[in-house]
Amino acid sequence: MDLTWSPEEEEFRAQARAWLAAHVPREPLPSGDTRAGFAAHLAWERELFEGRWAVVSWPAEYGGRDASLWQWLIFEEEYYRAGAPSRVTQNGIFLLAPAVFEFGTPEQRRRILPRMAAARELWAQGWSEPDAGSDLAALRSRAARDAAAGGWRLTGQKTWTTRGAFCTHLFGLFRTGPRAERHRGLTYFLVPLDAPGVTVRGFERLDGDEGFAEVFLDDVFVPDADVLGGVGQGWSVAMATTGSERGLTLRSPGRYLQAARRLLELARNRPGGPGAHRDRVAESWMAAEAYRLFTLEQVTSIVEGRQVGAESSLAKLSWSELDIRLHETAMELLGPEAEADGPWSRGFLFSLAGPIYAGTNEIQRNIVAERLLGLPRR
Amino acid sequence: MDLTWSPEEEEFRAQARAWLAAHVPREPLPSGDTRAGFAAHLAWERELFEGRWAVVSWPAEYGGRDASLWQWLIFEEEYYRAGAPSRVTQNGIFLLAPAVFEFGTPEQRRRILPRMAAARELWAQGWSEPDAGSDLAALRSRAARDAAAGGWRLTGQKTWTTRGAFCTHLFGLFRTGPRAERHRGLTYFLVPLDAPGVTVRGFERLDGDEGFAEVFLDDVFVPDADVLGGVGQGWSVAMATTGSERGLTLRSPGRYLQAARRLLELARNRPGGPGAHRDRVAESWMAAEAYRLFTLEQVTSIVEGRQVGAESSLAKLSWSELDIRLHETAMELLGPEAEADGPWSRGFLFSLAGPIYAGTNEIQRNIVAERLLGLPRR
Amino acid sequence: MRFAVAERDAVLAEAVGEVLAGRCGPELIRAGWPGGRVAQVDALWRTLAQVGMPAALVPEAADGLGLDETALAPLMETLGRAGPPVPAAETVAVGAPLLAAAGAPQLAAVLAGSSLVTVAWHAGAPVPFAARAALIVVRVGDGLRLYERGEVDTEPLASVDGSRGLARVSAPAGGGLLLAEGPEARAAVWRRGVLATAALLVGLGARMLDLAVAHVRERRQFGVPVGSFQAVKHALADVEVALRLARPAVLAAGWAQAAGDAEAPVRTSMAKVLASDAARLAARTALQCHGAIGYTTEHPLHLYAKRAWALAADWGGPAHHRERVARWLGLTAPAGHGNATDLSEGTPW
Amino acid sequence: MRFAVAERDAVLAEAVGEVLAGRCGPELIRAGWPGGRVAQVDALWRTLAQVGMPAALVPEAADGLGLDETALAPLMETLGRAGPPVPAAETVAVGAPLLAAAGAPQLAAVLAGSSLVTVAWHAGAPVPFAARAALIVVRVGDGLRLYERGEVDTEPLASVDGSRGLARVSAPAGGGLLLAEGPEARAAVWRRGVLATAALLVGLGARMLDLAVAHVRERRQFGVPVGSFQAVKHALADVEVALRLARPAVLAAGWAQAAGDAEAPVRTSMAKVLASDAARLAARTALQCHGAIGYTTEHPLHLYAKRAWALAADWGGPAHHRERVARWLGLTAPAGHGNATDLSEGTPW
Repeated sequence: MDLTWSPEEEEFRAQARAWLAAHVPREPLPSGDTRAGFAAHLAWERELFEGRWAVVSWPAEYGGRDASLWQWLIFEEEYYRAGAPSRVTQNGIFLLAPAVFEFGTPEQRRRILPRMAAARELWAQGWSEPDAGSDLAALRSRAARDAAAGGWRLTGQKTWTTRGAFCTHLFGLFRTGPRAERHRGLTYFLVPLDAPGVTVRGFERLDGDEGFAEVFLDDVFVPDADVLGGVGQGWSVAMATTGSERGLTLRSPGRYLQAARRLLELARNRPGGPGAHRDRVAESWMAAEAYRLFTLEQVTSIVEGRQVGAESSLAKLSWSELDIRLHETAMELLGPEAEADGPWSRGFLFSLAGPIYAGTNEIQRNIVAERLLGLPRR
Repeated sequence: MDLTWSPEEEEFRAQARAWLAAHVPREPLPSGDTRAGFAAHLAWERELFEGRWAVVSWPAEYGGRDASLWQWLIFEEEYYRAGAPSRVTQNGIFLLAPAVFEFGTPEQRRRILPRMAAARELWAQGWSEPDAGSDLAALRSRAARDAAAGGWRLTGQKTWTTRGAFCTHLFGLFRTGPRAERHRGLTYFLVPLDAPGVTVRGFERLDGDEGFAEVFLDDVFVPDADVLGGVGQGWSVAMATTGSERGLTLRSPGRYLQAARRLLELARNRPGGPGAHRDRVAESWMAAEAYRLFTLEQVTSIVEGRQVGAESSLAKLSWSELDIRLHETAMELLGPEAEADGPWSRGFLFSLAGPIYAGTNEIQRNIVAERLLGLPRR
Repeated sequence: MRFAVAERDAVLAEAVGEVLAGRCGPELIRAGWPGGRVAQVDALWRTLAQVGMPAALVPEAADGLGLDETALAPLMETLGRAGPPVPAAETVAVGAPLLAAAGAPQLAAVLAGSSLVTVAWHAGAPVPFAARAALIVVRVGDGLRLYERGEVDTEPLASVDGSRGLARVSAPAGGGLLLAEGPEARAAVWRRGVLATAALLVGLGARMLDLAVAHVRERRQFGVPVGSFQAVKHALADVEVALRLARPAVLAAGWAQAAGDAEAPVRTSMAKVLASDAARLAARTALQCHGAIGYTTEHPLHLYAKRAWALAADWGGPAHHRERVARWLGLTAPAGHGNATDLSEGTPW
Repeated sequence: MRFAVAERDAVLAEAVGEVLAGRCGPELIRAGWPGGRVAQVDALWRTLAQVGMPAALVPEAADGLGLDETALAPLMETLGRAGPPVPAAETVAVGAPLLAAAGAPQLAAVLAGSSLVTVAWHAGAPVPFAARAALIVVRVGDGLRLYERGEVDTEPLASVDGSRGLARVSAPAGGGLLLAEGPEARAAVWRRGVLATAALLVGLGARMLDLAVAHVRERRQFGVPVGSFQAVKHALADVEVALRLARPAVLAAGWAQAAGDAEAPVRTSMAKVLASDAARLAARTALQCHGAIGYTTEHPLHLYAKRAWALAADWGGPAHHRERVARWLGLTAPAGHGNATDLSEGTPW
């Protein structure tokens, strides 16, 4: 039991902090969910990559620093503390890359990862479909074998694809077996969004312009080289790695600690309000801090080689609920100013998506109950 | 829309208040869930009956005052405000009596009601069985026809029978058809607890000694005259009248208003505590007051002849939740004194039973969702 | 004792509801958003005025319907359920009766539905519809004064609910027409605004519950309607409980105001707390029940949810009104607390 | 950085857990209730003492194990899960190390498990186990003093958790042995008591969750296990979340105390808030999941639930510690509030 950082870790933190202090834009960038804002974010992503801070935990050969999980946590803390821009590349880095590392061929790794790290190729996730939201195994989009051409022909529709209108590529599951097979008979494909037959329509999320997209695929050809992890293995590939979306990697505690710090600042500047506000601010701070400690425990387990499985559902329930509570508290503190468009109100709207995406909280509670507590599935 | 009472109603209130002021015991009675305490409560019940305040809303011929629903509400408000003892006769008066009024023969009404009002016969409810709690239709206790003797022979086990160890009679459902029929094939019986074959074992509730009982029936003879509402009609009889347990009649708002008043008193005498307490006290008071207003709306509907159905589930959810919140707040205000045995800690323990009895709150939420909102039953 | 909406009040609410049913869907609300065809909103309001909407609380002698605050609960709930993007509480509950009492010449245009009124209560705070309303009631010092739009400076603000037409308002100290003066008159006006807003919130909450119920009955996942999952059922049942308990509280507050009851202040604050909390619960639950389908501006749900968040914070947020209730209950604040916090109707929580 | 229980601490907790597993079921807890065979409890405690339980925080030089506060989290959680009716926090976290530091002759009996220690912190308040503990640490003025049972007057009190042996204590002003003095020393002692109580609460919560899970897997209604209903699943999942988030907070508080970290006070208060809230949620949810079956003293659930309610309020309730966190965060109280409320460790919320 030791809650202090080693000198090497402190040195890593100092390095990160110094670089961020020198590079983080003074003025917040416009929303990454608009075309113009996205371009500004891309420039930032390339700057990050130049500084070798884009993918710290990746091997150096792909643009990373071989950082440990602890260092990654430290980097994330510093990143959010510096008020650095949100990562428009995150769906590639945190959802696709783990699958490529684990299931990709050496050729795929060489081809995909460096360009992803450099923000030369921008990846959008293609999980959901209009009739397959929570029920992901109900996917209908299909891939038909085109043996002559050495590949597959994809047809169907993906939706709620974050920033899909600005990305260059899509990763997603397509049905290569009959629908009755549910989660069997799915295959993980990598699809360039400029391929013939692809149509992308951006649409507005609650908190931003064109934050979502629908992607229509009409007989889109994808070569065999863009199947990830083997035909019919799509569900296993996706599940083995969506843990990283629901778990540690996407939701570093640094994000909530920083929000809690901003909330404290807001509260300290509004003294004299009803006593109840103080209580909620303290609760919010404790929730963020508790989530950080929970994460430290989880990382220790991973570092020491213990298995971390359905615990990622605990993490998701925690950060999504605390994020809402934290932003609700800020909105209350802001009083009549809360309804003006601004960082807090946008953050509030975004927080409300937390219990929905990456597996609804209803599904996460089922997982906790069934896998951690052993309650019957029915 | 008029939230004032008529002069007649005010006169009724003054009468009730005066009588209660003169008669309510100065010292709180010992718990009615002990044998000695029950005896003290019985004496009080008889005093109430002598004063014609035991069953105000019943016809005068059975010991009542023909009071209107409004007057009944007023009486209840005054009753709780006066700090009068809890009613150990309530299961008879509020659960059985409505069934007797609606489904009983004139002979049954004459035989049962006056003695119930006078607390000469004390009725315990026999709904639950060890394997039929929430799932009431899973009852196993059965009644076999004894045509020769002109009656039925009852065998089985009832449990969680409130104050069953001190009562003289039991009302409950017994199976007169096959088990597969679930809620069909049940019959409503009235059973003297001193009948041969009856064994009663009292056991301890969380908040009091012998507050519960198990009732074992071994070939207990019950004459045809003690079938209520017809053979095979038990479920309809029970459902038509348990509305009164879940609804207005058992849970008058006066009870919670009085608890909220006591909470206010407690809070006013503990100034200077963390601000959060004040907030919770205010919330508790508002919840009690809101429940009172909801009840006024419901009574208006009934008085004007509109149907009130699944609304009783809203009422149950409200009073049970508010009762817990109110007592939890009191426990917090009491700090280290909270764990000493006393009216608040006993009230707290009793409040925790609220979401369980009279149909668990899970079942009430199902009812609200399915019957009021029209969600599919599945 | 009769706890139910009076016949005359119900008749007005129904008439308004009929107009809205035909003409105020999501498209009409979107017409109030930037770039929308706001003329449609104006036309709707004129039609509502023909039914008597802004005249509700104006005395008959001043060409009004002569109703009292009791009428506000059903009327505003009906309006809230449909959600037209207008300063309804400000025009109907505050502006029109104030103008009538002061004999302001602008009353006719308000009654005709051609002028909307908004209210700038907190100095410097965003004022809803200030970008669009013809008349602005401004709290200046101890009084409430009426300004024409042209008389004040407005600085528009982007808002979460784009149909609210937010702006900050600066009124010249000397101008305007004095409508009311003194703490008591002002507090009575404030209470009417609070009450009307609470009723709007109940209506908004009910609409969001309706949307969620319709969605989960229809939407299938895992081979069954989403609404057959117990977690969904229970979440929506809790919304129903909250709304069904808030509604009588709003009705009682209206009655207390109309009757000049001594409890009117606490009943009003309680109504706002319960209505705000119920509407916010409805918004969050409805969003969750819709999943990603509701998390886009292409779906109408956000139109109501954003309005609910705005109104919950407007006219005193729940924390402000909860604090008022606590004081009314005699829960003495820790020493000094009372002095530090101005809990007049001007406090912006 | 390594956020996990240290090997040496885990070894002790496991040894204690093994003793408890075999000997501390519901019957042993009932032995602590009025009329119970309390000798069984005493015997168990002596066995635990052989494993080193009360010696955990006593320096090796004084025949202790020489562990620090980090060891309290796993140790007390293990104890809380089993729930033996003893003043565990008071004896292990407060009494034994204080006696060792003061060189009190009674230490030997405490280490042997033949003397229990309790603590009377708030003047006039009920003191747990005061009816049974051989030694009582009393806060007198600025110091903490040690009294033998015979030296103080005790007035027994009936309690919700009958095994707590509550009594009010009056100690003679002049007597006793001075153990510690001054606000800083006292605060450090207070924090150890708070920490140990928080850890007990996590253990109690975990036990109640286990009971509820076992029950709903077994109990069938409507033809299926009750645990297959989504409402039950979700309620229990929420308990798991609360406990799994509280546990690291307790562990971190222990580390901060042992490390003399400047954040020790806030970490300790946070641990108590999260552990109290989690245990209370576990109690309420477990009761609800058991239905009427759990609402009787014949079922063991109440033994743990009542203990949880008692400990949640003991050593500062959640509101008290939440307030301390707020102050530490620099959330200035409304003017005057700070003066009106004594937030030293003596405040009884």
